[in-house]
Amino acid sequence: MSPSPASSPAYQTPNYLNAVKGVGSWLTTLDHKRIGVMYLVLTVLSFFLGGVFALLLRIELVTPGPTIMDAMTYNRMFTLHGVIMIFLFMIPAIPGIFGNFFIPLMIGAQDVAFPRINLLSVYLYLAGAAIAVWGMIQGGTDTGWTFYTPYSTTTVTTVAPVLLGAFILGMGSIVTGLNFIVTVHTMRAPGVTWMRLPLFVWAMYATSVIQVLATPVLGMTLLLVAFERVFGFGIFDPARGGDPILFQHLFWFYSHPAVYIMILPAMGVVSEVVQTFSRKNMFGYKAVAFSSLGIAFVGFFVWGHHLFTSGQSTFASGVFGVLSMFVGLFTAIKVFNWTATMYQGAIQVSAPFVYFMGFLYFLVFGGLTGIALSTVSLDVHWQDTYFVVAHFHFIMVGGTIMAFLAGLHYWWPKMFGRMYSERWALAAAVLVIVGFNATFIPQFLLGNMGMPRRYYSYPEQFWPLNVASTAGASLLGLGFTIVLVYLVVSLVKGRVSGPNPWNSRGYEWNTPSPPEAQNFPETPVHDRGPHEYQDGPAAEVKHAH
Amino acid sequence: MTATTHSEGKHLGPAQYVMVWVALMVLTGVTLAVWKADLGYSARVAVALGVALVKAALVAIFFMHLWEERGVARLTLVVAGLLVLLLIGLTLVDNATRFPYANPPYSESWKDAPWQKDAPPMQGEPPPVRVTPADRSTHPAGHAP
Amino acid sequence: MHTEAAAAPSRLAHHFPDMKTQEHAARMGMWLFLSTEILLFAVLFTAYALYRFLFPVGFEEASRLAHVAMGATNTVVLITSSLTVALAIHYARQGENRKVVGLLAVTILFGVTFMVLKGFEYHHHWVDGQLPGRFYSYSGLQGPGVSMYFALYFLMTGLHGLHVLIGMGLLGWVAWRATRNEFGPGYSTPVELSGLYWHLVDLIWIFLFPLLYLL
Amino acid sequence: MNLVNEFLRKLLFLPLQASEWARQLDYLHYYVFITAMLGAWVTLATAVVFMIRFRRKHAEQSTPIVDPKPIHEAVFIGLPLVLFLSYFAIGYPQYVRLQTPPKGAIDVYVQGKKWMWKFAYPGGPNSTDVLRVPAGRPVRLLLTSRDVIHSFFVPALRMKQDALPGRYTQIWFNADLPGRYPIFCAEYCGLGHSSMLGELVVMPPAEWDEWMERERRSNQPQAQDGQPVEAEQVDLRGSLVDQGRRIAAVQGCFKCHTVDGTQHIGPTWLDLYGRTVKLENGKTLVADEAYLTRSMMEPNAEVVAGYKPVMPTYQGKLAAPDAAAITEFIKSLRTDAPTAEPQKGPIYVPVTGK
Repeated sequence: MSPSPASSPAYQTPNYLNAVKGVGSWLTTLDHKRIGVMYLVLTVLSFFLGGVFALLLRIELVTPGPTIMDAMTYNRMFTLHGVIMIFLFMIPAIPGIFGNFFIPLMIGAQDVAFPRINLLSVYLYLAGAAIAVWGMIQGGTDTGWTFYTPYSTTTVTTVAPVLLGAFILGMGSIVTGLNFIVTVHTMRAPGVTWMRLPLFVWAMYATSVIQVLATPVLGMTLLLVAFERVFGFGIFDPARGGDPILFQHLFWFYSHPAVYIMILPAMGVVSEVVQTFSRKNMFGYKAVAFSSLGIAFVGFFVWGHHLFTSGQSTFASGVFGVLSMFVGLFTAIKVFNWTATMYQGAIQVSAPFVYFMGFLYFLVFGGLTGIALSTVSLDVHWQDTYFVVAHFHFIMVGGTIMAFLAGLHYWWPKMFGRMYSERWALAAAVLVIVGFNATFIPQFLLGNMGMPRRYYSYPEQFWPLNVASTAGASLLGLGFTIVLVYLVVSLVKGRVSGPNPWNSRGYEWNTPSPPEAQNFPETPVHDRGPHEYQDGPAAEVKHAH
Repeated sequence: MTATTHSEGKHLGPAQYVMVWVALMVLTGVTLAVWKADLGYSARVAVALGVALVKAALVAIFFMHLWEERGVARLTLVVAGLLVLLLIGLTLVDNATRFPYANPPYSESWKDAPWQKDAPPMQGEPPPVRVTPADRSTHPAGHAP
Repeated sequence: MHTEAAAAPSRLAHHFPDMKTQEHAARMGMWLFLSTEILLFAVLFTAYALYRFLFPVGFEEASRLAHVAMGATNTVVLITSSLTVALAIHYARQGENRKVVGLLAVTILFGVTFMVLKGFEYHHHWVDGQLPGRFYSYSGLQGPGVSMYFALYFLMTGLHGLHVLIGMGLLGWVAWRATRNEFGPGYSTPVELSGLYWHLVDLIWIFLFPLLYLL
Repeated sequence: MNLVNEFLRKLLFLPLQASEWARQLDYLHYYVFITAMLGAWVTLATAVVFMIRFRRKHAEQSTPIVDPKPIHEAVFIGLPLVLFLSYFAIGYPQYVRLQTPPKGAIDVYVQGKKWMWKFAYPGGPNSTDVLRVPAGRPVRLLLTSRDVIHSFFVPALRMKQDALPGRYTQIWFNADLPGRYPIFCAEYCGLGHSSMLGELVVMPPAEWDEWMERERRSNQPQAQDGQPVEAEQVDLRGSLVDQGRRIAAVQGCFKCHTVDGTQHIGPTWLDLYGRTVKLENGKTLVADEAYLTRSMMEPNAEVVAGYKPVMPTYQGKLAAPDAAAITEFIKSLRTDAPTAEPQKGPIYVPVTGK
């Protein structure tokens, strides 16, 4: 983030970006907004690194046989693509950036509850990322991001650093979640009751609960795998009476809720976006708020639907299968309520709203394919095929990244005081959405045909659809690059946005853009919920004292 | 302003702490006595785990001041406990109801494998040796209950 | 910048409205952290439950090799140390820092006792070859599930022992602060938080002891 | 029905349905597909209509508060719940059927191994990568793995089951459409994951009976890559060559080295002794006893060109006589050597179904 010339009007007013100068002030900052910006830089870097791997993988798959790399490189690359995208982008991105930046602004607090621990989470992220990247340089892991034993305990590649990196990243994730829960509980300004909490905060709260309660299980499980590799204790070793399926239970006990760590914040972001750009209060606020908690809760009961073909018992599969249907239910509630929010609204179709529509589309299809996948017998055909790959990319890329981009465009003027080029933004949004469909719809069909995932080469009947998928991926890559370019350009050349360019009544917009180092000179007092647009101009916020 | 956020009048004093400690000691003694008496496997498990739960509750409620704490702390502990039970419970349900030979070889569910001796040999797997506590009596650490 | 020094006069960080909220937040954070610790151990408890279920005979026989006398002594030691910590918190709230230092010193001593006894146990198992996984070489007991018991025994007690060491470090730091008369009616959060941590360590041992030694 | 089935099958790019179960599963697939598509497009069309209908007229436009009545939320919850549970209600019994083999099914042992499938039939016959089954008769597969988790996947049967090392999982099918169908490994298992391909040959029953009879008569099970068999384990003082094979198997050499000339992680042992090998550093040398022994103790000192230095050292793990025995075993592996007695593979005993 290069600071703008001092002459620029956006930065003439004092704000958090220019309050203290110098690299050192950033590295030791306790300001939640600066920490959010640091997360922005780090996670976006990771995203593009993971994206480059994804493109290389797709290029490799253009022809049925070897194309640009050998099988070992391919295996390492899809592992790194998974590890980077999940642990370095999906899980930390929205909580780290928007959660840090906006939760205190939304609830009227001066900072998160534990600012030093918040800074610690950035350094844990850096340390985890550094160790994982060091592992890559050492040769890289070829286990896939799922680290299934006994493959992960017997492979000759360097697994331990990646395990350790993921463990440390998990600690960072726990710390972030813990901070948010305490912040939401203890630091709400007068008038910000639980039933007036912005829906983004509700979603982040539910996410944090999962982060705090599920992540330790992953951490310990990964440590056990590392132990297994180094010492051979035999916890998961079939030759010593260990049960490899136990690893899968433990792994998915975290990693299924982790999917909700990735998508719940996205749902929170679009809840804000749809309200602002429809100028409407949320239809069914309570339903949307509580369904976040519902997802967090039920999300813990369904991990076994990843194990339908693993040798898990028929009975257990039934239990997990029926419970899985309820998770889909909560998502459906949200989708219907977002749609109904648009009813009688005053909709402004600008870039964030286009991303919202894209999100809705991808979430509906990603979610429904998820329900189809957890239909026990259908999963027998689809498990470990490209259908699964396409499904979770629909949710993760189509859902989370659409929402991430929606939030980024929506809050960009708040974070940096600048407007991006709306024309470029709309063009990029359309390109991303089209490219995304072109990439992953063929993969659904490949899954139906029976192409297993993590395939380096494949029989010829899968060829045409793979070519289509790769073509789509290149569009997608182009789209993301355009977004990066015009956003960076807007930092220097963008029009000054003013405090509230969207006329939003979200609580966070009651500050200058960009906000000052101290969020609120006086503690704000709210006497109405966020996003109430039923009367004239934006509601005045009273101040205490 | 008083010491803490706790509502007044609920603070425990040293006397109460010592009483809790005595209770914990007695319960430890009960566990050990039941173990010595060797009332059979299920009784031993039930008593040991039941007493452990009571002891844990005593420590949490009194030593950890859950008694005086606001609801969130209690909720946190209860939710964490429930998740532990969930993880253990559903994992065990799976293993208990699986196709028996999908469990580790020579585990409990392989007991009656009719074809065990004829099954194809599997690499690196130990033969099913009976537990042979032969030289335990001579062993310094030996102390069967 | 809200550093420790800046907040020193009132100990109130700039972003909290009052001490009451700040302490409540600190304790809530600690409780959440404790719940993550519980789930960290949950993995090992799950593995234990599963393998005990699969290898009941192996586990029962192997647990007879555990040193019950030392385990029971350690239980008594930890429970008593919990009492001393609880009393230390009590006196910290009263501002009696000398008593706090004394009680915490006794607690740390108990911690040392625990670790030394644990060391003796480890040593015995080591000498006898009662070790995890592929290191298991004890001829007196062979069979399915036995080496798994020792894998879990060492992992669970090892992780617990690590927590005891961390807890001793925390209590030492708090005791050092108590020697500087830092605690009193207005401020005793560090004692309470590290006390909570120590109690959790005790809580986990309360389950480990019967599971590993008596069942 | 048939036409509709064919149309939807091709629309969804599904492969042929080679069993009744696959057909049933596809019907559920169509049901899920159609209902989900309908629901999704109705929702999304509503969203698009709202987006067009309720465009913003001016920046400060105010909007009414619209809150849901309980009936709205009830519908939002009820409709998808009923739909989703209907998926489960149809799908779960299907799954239970797949997991419950009928009595009298033909048992086939399936062994996954990096990176091939081995099949063993009752009475001794076995094969690699090609599974022959009779059409119209139930077949139960008992799957296991030699190394890591593999997953036995036949798209034409819509059927998949993981093969776990050291234990057995089961699945059954009744293929009724003679033909040849690909078998994939669906669980990632390393370098050769995507080339771990097999073929399911569904034969007319009479043909299969004939084939089976022929196989049984010439019941000479093929070598299982030098894996020790029970007969060998009894004879502890066999020849040095036999000892070598046994030790090599115990030490896991065959995870990387083959004895039949096929390419694997390490060089094949067939005809290795006396061969002139080219090293990674460009030098060449003759693989003699000294080189073979050195390769076991310091494997990464002289790596043959084209292979990765991935072999662990056996220094300290292999006693000198053991290393010598392995060397003798390698020396015995010559294509021009007179064939010794046929090796015996494991004998599989039929398993009665539920």
